[in-house]
Amino acid sequence: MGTNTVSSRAPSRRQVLGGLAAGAAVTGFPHVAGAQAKAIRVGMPTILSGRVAILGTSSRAAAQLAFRQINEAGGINGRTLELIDRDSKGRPDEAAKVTRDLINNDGCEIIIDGEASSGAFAVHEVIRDLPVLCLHTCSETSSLSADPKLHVKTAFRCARQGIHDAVAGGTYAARNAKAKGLKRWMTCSPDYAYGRDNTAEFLEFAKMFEPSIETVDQVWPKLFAPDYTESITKILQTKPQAVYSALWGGDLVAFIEQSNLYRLFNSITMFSGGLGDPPVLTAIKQLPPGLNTAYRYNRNYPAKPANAAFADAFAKIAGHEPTNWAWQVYLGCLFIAEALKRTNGRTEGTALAGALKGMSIAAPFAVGDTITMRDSDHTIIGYPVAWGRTVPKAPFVEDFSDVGWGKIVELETQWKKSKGYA
Amino acid sequence: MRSGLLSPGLLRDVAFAIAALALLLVLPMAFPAPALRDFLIYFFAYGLLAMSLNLLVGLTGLVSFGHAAYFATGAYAFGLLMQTGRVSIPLAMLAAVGGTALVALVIGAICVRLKEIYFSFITLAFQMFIHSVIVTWVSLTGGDQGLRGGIPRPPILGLDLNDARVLYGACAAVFVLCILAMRQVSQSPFGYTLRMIRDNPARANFLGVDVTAMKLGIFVFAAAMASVGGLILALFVSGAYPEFAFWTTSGEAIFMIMLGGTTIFLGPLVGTLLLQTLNHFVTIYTEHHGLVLGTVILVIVLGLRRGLADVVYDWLQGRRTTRPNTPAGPTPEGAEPAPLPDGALKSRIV
Amino acid sequence: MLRVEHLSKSFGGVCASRDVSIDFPTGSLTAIIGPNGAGKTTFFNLISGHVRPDEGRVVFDGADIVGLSSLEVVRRGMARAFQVASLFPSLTVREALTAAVVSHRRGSARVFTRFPVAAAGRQADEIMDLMGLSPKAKVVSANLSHGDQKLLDIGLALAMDPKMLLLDEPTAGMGPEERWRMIGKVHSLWQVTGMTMLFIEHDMDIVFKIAQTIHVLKYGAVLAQGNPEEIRRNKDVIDAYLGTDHRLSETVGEA
Amino acid sequence: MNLEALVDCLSSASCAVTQVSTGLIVGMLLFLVTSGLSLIFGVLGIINFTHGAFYMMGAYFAFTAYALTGSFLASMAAGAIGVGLFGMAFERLVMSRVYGRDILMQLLVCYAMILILDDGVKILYGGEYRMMGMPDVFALPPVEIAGGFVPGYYLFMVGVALAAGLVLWLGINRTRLGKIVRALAINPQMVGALGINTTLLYAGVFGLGSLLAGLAGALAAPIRTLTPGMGVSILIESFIVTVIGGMGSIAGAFLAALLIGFTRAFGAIGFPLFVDGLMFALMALVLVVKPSGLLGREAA
Repeated sequence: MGTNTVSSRAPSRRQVLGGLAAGAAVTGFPHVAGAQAKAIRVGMPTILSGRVAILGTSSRAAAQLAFRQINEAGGINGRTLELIDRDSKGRPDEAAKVTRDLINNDGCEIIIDGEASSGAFAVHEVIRDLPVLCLHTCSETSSLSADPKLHVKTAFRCARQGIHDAVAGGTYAARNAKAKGLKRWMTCSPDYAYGRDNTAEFLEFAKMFEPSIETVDQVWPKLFAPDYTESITKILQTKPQAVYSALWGGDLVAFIEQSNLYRLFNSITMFSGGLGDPPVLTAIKQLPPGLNTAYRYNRNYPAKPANAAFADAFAKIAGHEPTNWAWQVYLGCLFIAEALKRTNGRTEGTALAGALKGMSIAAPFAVGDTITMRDSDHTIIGYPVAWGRTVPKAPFVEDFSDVGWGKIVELETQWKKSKGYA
Repeated sequence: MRSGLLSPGLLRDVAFAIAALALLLVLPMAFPAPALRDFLIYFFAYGLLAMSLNLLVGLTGLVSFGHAAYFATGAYAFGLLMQTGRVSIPLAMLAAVGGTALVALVIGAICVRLKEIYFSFITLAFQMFIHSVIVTWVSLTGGDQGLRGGIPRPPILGLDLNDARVLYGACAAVFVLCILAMRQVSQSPFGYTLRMIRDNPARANFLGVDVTAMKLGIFVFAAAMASVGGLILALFVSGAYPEFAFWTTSGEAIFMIMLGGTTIFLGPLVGTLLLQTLNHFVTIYTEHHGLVLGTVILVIVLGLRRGLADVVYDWLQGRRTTRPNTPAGPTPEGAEPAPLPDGALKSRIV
Repeated sequence: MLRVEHLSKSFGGVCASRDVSIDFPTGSLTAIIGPNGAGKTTFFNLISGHVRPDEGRVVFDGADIVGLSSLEVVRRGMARAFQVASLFPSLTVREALTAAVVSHRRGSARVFTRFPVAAAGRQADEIMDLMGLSPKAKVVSANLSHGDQKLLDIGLALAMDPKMLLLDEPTAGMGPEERWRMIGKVHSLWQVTGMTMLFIEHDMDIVFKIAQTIHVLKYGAVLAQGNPEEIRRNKDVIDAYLGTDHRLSETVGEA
Repeated sequence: MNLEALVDCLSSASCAVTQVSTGLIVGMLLFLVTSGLSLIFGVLGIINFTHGAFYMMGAYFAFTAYALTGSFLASMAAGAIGVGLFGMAFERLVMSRVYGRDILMQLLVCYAMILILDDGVKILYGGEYRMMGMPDVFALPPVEIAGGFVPGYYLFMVGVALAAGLVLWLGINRTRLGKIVRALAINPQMVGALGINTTLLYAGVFGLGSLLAGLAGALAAPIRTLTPGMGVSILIESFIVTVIGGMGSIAGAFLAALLIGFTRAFGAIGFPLFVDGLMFALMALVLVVKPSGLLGREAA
């Protein structure tokens, strides 16, 4: 039976049928039931349908991969990890509902939150009520971990954080602007909270490092807009030297392809926050060379055998290269396994949270030796924050240049002070 | 002469409501699984949304495509007021419901003048407008990320709402109270005036009914009731999200009332229960819930052609009328008059 | 009671009513007749505020009511029953009549009492007695026979406590026997209540039997008026009914 | 609000050309989708909420055909004809069963179909982003017109949409079949009494409307990202266009699509943040002032 645990659905069906038969006696005491069970149940609310289904499918595949590897290596004190995933359909109230359900009904003792922006905040509030260990693995919104008002003792973020990327992006942009004389900038980002925050922070740091940078105009296409023609022609009219875009996913694919029709990138230097995601890169049929992009994931960076092995193993399960979400979820699973080892298999939220605070693990994705779960604000540091340039063929992005974490943390601290977070 | 508040119909409904509330309160004690409480609180929230929508669709014949807008307004108004930290829960609830009613009054005044499908369109347009306001007004609403930071639950009269059981009890009480209020409205002279408008607005007008004002009245009341559903959900999930105001939420509410049936007063609750249960189990078993849910809808719409509660009711009616020597009346408790022939049905909904 | 002066209305160049002037004294029982498309229903629509005339005055109970909404006209005491019974299909006879009475008493917006309200219910019962609908009190309107539907339609108008009642072809679509029963009801209603009544009718036998005064419309204009005996002998009226120009006049459209 | 920029743009030939072409690009694809929606409503009195999903299917059909054959023509044919046939089957098997029923039933059937189709696409193609890729024929630098630039593919796309609209308009207004279809919209019993197979005609019209959505999807496939659920936004936009232009009016759809296209194109210059709100406001305004739309028939 233990080998089945990688497949998320089969066990959950069994569990539910069992639960139905036994009624309230079992479901009423999930923690007792869990402690006696062989497997440790980990719940994952995520988005498996609609336009961003790839977020959920790739997150799930990464967790399945990690759990299989952990279980094959003997599990946690002989107990296996079992993944139970649920589709929230991208609705935050549904995310809250399935999370509660995973904890209360399915006896999940740990939550890996695979929700984007609003869903992550909804799950966060559930964890405040039901304090099991929760790792947010997809939300990059800085305030989730940076704002002390939102702090939840057993919730952690195992994902890149917007402000880290902004520091790196600003540094990289400033360096390029100085070298190539890029003074006139424009932005083209999706019109929603993340798109606006991300763009504002990028510009803030870029201008801090290179004051000659001037924002000549900004266009804000709608999130999930199918067509970007009016934004592209607006950019053509304004004739900036460089464009920053926080577009991501399918929107970015459409934007690049439509820009190609106008040969936009012949005359304008592009800086993209989201292009580094492998599925975006592979979806684009004609990837122009020389576009600058933030690192999202790449099998060649950090250049470690473990990283390439992860990418291969993931591609075997999912059928495509890992996404940014995939490595974050995989890393989250490694953190969970290590925390469980340190608590000797105890799954109480506070015990696990205690173990996780300040934990450093050697991960395939660490730029140095380890990635650390920072004690003070429950978020990771030491992960790859870098910028590279596109090439038309795989691996699509090369020439990564990173920013030292010492500098990132220093500027992050300043930023926190300015926001009143620290 | 018995009249006014002491009419036997109301007394019966109040007794029924008290019994229902007692049942709702006892249920989680008998089956103490927290999942049951969670399930029921969602049922309360969406149940109020569906029931209030049916006041428009089933009772008045106004097919609104944008009812969830008020569900969201209630949730946001309540959440924002509570986050100020200066307001007690009952006061915030009243203010949220009142505020929503005011919004509905303004929007409704424009909408109810339009007939049939155009009414549906403009309610949809206003819903999309409210959704875009919520998403755009980031400084107030948190934009697409929703109302963050949790909604505090200060104690009311010594009751600690952070205790999940107390929270459940409070939600159940509010829910039953709202259902009772909707029942009273549907059984009042106003409710019968709305039935006249549903059946034949032109004739109602000739009989001295101010059709526009009556429609506006029920529009505002239904919006207020929907807002209670929204604030229950906001209180429970401790946040409010723009998805509450998205057209899919309205779509789901429509599905609930169609599933349960529009002619029986509690039909929408049956639909809510069915859809929630369906959703719950389909999500557990498969990620292809779209495929399953879509197929179920097709089977119901093409196979049964009516809501489930309607089917059961008609079946019971059929048995009743085929019994020999049955006098033609009185209509059973909690039920609307007998179903109409096909042609009449068409005119009452469209 | 009602006086119309120089009433005119045209729809897209087609004249549906041209310079009509008629006086309806209080307590009178008057019939409007005319071939198809003569503008009879339009005439009703004009005086009941449903359609606004292009020209002319409608003086009801001493006041010009042109420009008032149909609702205001009803509230002033002019009620109307329809050619095709216009009912509330899902309501029972008693519910429909009670709701109509409630509406007339400005009680439509009341939410704190239960329906049916006792006083309104009593008046509804009286109307049912008057119209002979009492045995059908609990029958859903949609399931009533054709004749009963017409009676209920008139009953709904009576719920308005009208000073004047307009009946648009009360016997339309009925068999000969049913017609006489129907018109008998109408006649006794007039006798019992003493209301001013005005009705449109096709069946000449019926018209000549009960109407005090008859007005004949053709192409929207008054062709003739007088008591049954005068109309019976009027040459123009005979021509109008036997003439071959029916088809042309159909373009004006009834209903 | 930046009216100065708007005036500047209008007085510069290159800017004006680029933005006018933008308006046409945005508007004409929208028109193609909307004309199908409007045609179906005009004749059958049905609001086909699955229209967006049909557009999505057109794109995926084109994507598959292009991957298999490498021929752009084949991909367009597959998108248009495939969806047209699917639409006919859908009309016969499902939609025809809810004719004359209340609109909520029709809405539910469509909603169910959207759920099924979206999930079906996800099962067949996965949740990843897909892009068909630009055919080599169009891999040319943009055409320069009076200093403004217009990509060749867009010229082609606008041309196809205009041609399709023209053929549709001529077909409805200048042919015998068109006359029958118009009669069908007004009095189906009469058409049936003349011995014409109305069942077939209904299926044909529904199929034609679906075909237009499929064609639009196929035209969009080389330039827009294919994902499950991609039909939603186009459905909402074409719905707005239909309401503004007038339910059932092809000419109205054309006018309103152009209006939306130009609002978007010049709005991006003059008042970028109001564009979306403006579309809803325009729709609400039209509904209040003239519910039947700019060129719609007044309700009887």
